[in-house]
Amino acid sequence: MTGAFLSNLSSPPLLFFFLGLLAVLVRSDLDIPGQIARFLSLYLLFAIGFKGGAALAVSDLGGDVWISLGLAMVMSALVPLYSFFILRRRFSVPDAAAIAATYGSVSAVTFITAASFLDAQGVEWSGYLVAGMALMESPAIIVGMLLYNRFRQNGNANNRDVRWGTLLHEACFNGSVFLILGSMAIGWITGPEGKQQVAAVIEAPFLGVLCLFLLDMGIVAGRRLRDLYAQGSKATRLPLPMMVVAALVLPLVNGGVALVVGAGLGLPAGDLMLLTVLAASASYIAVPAAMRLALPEANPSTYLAMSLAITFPFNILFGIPLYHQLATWLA
Amino acid sequence: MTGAFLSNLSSPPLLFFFLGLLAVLVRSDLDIPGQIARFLSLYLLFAIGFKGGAALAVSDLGGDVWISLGLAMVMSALVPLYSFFILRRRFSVPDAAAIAATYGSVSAVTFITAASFLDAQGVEWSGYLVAGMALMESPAIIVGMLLYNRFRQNGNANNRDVRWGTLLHEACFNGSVFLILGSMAIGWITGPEGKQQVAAVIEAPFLGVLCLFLLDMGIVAGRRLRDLYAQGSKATRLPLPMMVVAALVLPLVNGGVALVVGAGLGLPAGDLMLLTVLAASASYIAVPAAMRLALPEANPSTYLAMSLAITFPFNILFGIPLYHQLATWLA
Amino acid sequence: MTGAFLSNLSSPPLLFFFLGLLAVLVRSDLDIPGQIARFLSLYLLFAIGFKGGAALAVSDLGGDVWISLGLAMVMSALVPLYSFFILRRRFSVPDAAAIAATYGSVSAVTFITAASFLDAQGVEWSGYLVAGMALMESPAIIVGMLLYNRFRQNGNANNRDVRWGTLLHEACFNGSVFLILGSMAIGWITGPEGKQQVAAVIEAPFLGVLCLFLLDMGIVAGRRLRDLYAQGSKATRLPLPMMVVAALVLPLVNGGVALVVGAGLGLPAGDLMLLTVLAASASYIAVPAAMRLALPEANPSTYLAMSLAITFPFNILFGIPLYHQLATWLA
Amino acid sequence: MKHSKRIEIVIEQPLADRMIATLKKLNAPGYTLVRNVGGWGDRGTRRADELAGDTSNCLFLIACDDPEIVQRITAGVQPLLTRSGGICLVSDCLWLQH
Amino acid sequence: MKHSKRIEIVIEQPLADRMIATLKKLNAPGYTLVRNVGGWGDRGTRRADELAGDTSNCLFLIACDDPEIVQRITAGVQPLLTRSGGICLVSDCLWLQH
Amino acid sequence: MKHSKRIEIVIEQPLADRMIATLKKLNAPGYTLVRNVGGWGDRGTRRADELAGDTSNCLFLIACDDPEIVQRITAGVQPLLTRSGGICLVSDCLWLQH
Ligand SMILES: Nc1ncnc2c1ncn2[C@@H]1O[C@H](COP(=O)(O)O)[C@@H](O)[C@H]1O
Ligand SMILES: Nc1ncnc2c1ncn2[C@@H]1O[C@H](COP(=O)(O)O)[C@@H](O)[C@H]1O
Ligand SMILES: Nc1ncnc2c1ncn2[C@@H]1O[C@H](COP(=O)(O)O)[C@@H](O)[C@H]1O
Ligand code: NA
Ligand code: NA
Ligand code: NA
Repeated sequence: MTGAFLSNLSSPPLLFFFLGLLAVLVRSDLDIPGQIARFLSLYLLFAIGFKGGAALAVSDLGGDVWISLGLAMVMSALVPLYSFFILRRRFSVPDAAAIAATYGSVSAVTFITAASFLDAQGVEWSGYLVAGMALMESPAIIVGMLLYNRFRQNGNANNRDVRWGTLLHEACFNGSVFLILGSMAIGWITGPEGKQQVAAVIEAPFLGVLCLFLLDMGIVAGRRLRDLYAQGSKATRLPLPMMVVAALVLPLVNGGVALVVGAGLGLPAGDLMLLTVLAASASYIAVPAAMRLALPEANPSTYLAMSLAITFPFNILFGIPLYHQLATWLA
Repeated sequence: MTGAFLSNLSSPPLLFFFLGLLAVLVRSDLDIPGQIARFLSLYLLFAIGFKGGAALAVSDLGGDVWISLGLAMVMSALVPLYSFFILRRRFSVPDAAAIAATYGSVSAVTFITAASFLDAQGVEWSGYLVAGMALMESPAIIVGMLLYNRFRQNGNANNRDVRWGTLLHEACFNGSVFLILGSMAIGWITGPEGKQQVAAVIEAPFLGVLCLFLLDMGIVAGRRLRDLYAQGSKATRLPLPMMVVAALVLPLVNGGVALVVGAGLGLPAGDLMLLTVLAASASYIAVPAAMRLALPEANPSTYLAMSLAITFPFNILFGIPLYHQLATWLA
Repeated sequence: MTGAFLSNLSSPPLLFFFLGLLAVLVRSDLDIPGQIARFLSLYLLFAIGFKGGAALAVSDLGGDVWISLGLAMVMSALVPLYSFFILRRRFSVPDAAAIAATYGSVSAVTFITAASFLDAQGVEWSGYLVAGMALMESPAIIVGMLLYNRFRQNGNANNRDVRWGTLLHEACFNGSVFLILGSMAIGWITGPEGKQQVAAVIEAPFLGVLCLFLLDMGIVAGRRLRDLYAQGSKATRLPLPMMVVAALVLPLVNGGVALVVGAGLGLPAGDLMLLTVLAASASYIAVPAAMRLALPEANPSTYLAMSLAITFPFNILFGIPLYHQLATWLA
Repeated sequence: MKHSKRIEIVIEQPLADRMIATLKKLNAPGYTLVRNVGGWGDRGTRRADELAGDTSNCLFLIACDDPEIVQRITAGVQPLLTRSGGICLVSDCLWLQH
Repeated sequence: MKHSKRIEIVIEQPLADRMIATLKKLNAPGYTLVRNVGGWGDRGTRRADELAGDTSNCLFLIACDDPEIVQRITAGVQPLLTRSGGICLVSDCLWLQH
Repeated sequence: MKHSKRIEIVIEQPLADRMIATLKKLNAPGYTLVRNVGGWGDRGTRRADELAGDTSNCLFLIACDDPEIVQRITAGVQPLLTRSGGICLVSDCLWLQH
């Protein structure tokens, strides 16, 4: 157990994540320019999507592929449902709905870090899971809004009807989902020769770019932790202890559900681990952007701080080796 | 014919151009940050220039090289001349002059996409054509301004004399021309060992970067098409149908002229095709920037929309395989 | 002698530095976007740091390593001391202190250009020197401030006590120092396998990125030279001739001291040359940023213009081959 | 020079498109948009240019010489500000006619 | 605090250098320049930060306490605005003397 | 709409954090920060977005309806401006209450 744990922690990407956290701790002015960070994340989605598509082109899309993809989408809708009812007891309705949607959705970079962990360990995983990742982004947003609409007090000041049009559009066509699915389609159409042409950009530099991206993530997560610590925002009192507990418990609960169901379906170890990681991960780009538009009543200092400053570091530092170990036992 | 056509359309760069257009169609918020897109285009010019220069260093600069370069510059001056007199019947004098300059000049990315199409087909092409591309940018701007100066009604409100100094400077020393010619010179000086040192940056990643760049071009062209469709600009009524016709006819006419003259000079198939592409392509960075300074009376919603939203997509989707087929027959 | 001299001048990175200077001379609007330039410099520090750390992991840290590192830090403190007393005769106390700190510190890119010059010449150099580079940034800033504090006229309008806290923090934890030392630590921890994983990003593209970075440096240095020439700043009259003399003499004096002391310690040719380059180089990112905070009385049009527009070009064009030749003779 | 008003609006970057649609619907004469702007207010710090999906503001500057349109814009913008925070300032200015 | 004027000018990014030269010639005390700014007006939408060669504006802010220079600047800027579009606003302010 | 003041401050980018701390200490209601801004003044040209460690300014916009806080902010900011240059302008505005 500790073997996998240590080898994860000492992999270059994870160490650069620590370096980012340390930079904020010592108040260094090290900073990756914003447009570069956004482009590095687009590059990672472009590369993982293209590779997933090319892998799909050569693998026979057997029955269990569709089962797993279906399972992934069901998870993305199911997780917000039970999470909302747990969260509602301690958080306001808007916050509970936003957190539920955030944890029902996924973090592409957590998936990518887990995938490169498996590659380093020489464990096989199937390309279609990249499609699973893309498909899990949207259902959670829709279920979250349904719950908010259903349970919000009518006395809300601005009794505003939910704009379902913009919400559905934002959920299905936000930049990240569109780029992953688009790159997968192109990787699938051009197949191995296509991949060969662009290999020098999507294969070799992948891990190095991941290091630089996680350095930035460490800085951004560190800043959020510092804000959380100083309970930054002037007016609203944040239920800090409750947020920390929820941000650590939810990934384990959601991951556990996926682990049990996935093992029941007889998924191989690598695929089972990645499915668990998807269930256990929480979105910090796509869902918060959707919430800004559709659910402004929810305070990002709760759901974004939880997913970015607590759940993301927990998942890549401790979650990945833990889920890997459990998946190997259960598969 | 359809073979070349299909293989062009299904090459990764072209598919990512489609993905960009699709992103705008479905109103996805996928967006490549501006500074990144500008740097990707600088990278492409840096790489194609350096490779062109290194190729020149090893090839004997025979007579026909200077003939072709001379032909290229003549084309760049000739095209605006006859285009202006065709366009003048349907467009205002400033617009006609600006469109003539735009179509006399070239689009580096169209050339680059055509060159990588030839590489994929295993067709040889000579390095000096990169110099031809750079040399074709400026003459068109100067001829365009001469025509404007000659034919503008004196009754123009601000009877302003043309600032020939700034115009000449802008035409010859704008960023793109300077970088292509500079990189070529350095590639030529350092020759093969120089190229070897920087090969890992200018060779392998080229096609992958082209994919990401064309994804952005698809988004930018898509937005222009949407603006054109909504005839966005409040005041001016755009002669939309006339613009579409001109934007499709001009490339074919200009390409045809180059094809005939080039074939007459006995250029090999690859070189003939690239010369045709240069004549058929229209500038959307260098010339519009020059027009903003020297000819503000012209409305960019005409010439820029034509070259970016209609001619560029037409050239890389249908033009490239068409000119390749014709060049192979005629060479 | 001229052999090394010419081969340095005709290496791609140096030629692109010239191209940048030329772009400003001909007033071309060629410009590398700001965030890209900042990222390229972070990439260079990340790559040289990681490689230095990985090299340390496999080399036995013998006695002479600590001696050289100690010598480097002593130089960084010693240089400002004697430089301040020379400069004080011709510059104001704040300016003299800021210039002394700038020339006691180092320029990472000058070191990187010198290291790739040695690689091209096939000359060995030890990885720990990268640590030396990082350690030389801070002492100079502290000594500079001590001198300012000691010698400033009390009659200064705003008799402000030096904020030692912010100064020390800025000197030790500024972005560049933090990234070099952080990447070195990670390269050291993950050792050769770590380096192997990220090799495609830190090894092959290094020289190509250096070319693009020096193109930008040429543009930035060219603009400074043009400002200097026009003695841009409205109010303050700059002691221009004195600045030029100091910017050329200081590197030679500081380089000479390091050469003699290093040779005395019996350093091998490659290491001796790099130590000389460090002593002879002047900072243009880290120290100016620290001076903005701690010593605003000093006018950046003096120390920043000297290090960026005069000393940096002097060192990479003439200094590198000169110090190499001297180091080979003395080692 | 014409006596006019200058309206400054700061809202979250994700709402920029909706604000533009509103301004056009209320036929504002035009707008100038500074994107990716930082800030701090009741809803905490907004560090522009950061990865996470919520951290940038944008600043609109609108010159308008028709007091009636100014009034309609401030009224039209209010619900957006109430929902997602931000500020709207109106000040006097002279507008150079060219 | 000194009674002064604040001049705001929005023009196309490619004309920034020419505007700077004009301001210096009319000895403006200084300027602050926000580059790469979006906008919409008679000449259509200007999406800042796009590849094509025409799509950005820039915003100048000039503080000036000498009414005579203010007058000269607005007059000097007018031809540029007439040619390439944009806006110029002048408003009152107090300038902190330090 | 409430009668308020709008404060504009231009200082060097490296001093942004110190300015933010000052504003919070003097309990300003909030601020909007435009980073990486160019300019020219007594201390020469500041080309935003350049590599060398000194060349960017930043622009603060602060809306404040309490004249007493406005006075404290301008006084609190003065030493920073005297040391490192820059400008501070105060003008009247109406602040839309939402
Ligand atoms: N008093 C103020 N002055 C200037 N900008 C403000 C002020 N209050 C809020 N803002 C801006 O409006 C954004 C949202 O404000 P709030 O809704 O109060 O969090 C902040 O991030 C600031 O950019
Ligand atoms: N009423 C206005 N308010 C604010 N900015 C404007 C206004 N009208 C025009 N602009 C700006 O000036 C630029 C050019 O305007 P125009 O010449 O009308 O196309 C636009 O892109 C806007 O950035
Ligand atoms: N009169 C002015 N109007 C607008 N901005 C100014 C003015 N004077 C100075 N500035 C800004 O303040 C910065 C520093 O000014 P200075 O301390 O005079 O060099 C300049 O880079 C400009 O951005
Ligand atoms: Na999840
Ligand atoms: Na052409
Ligand atoms: Na030094």
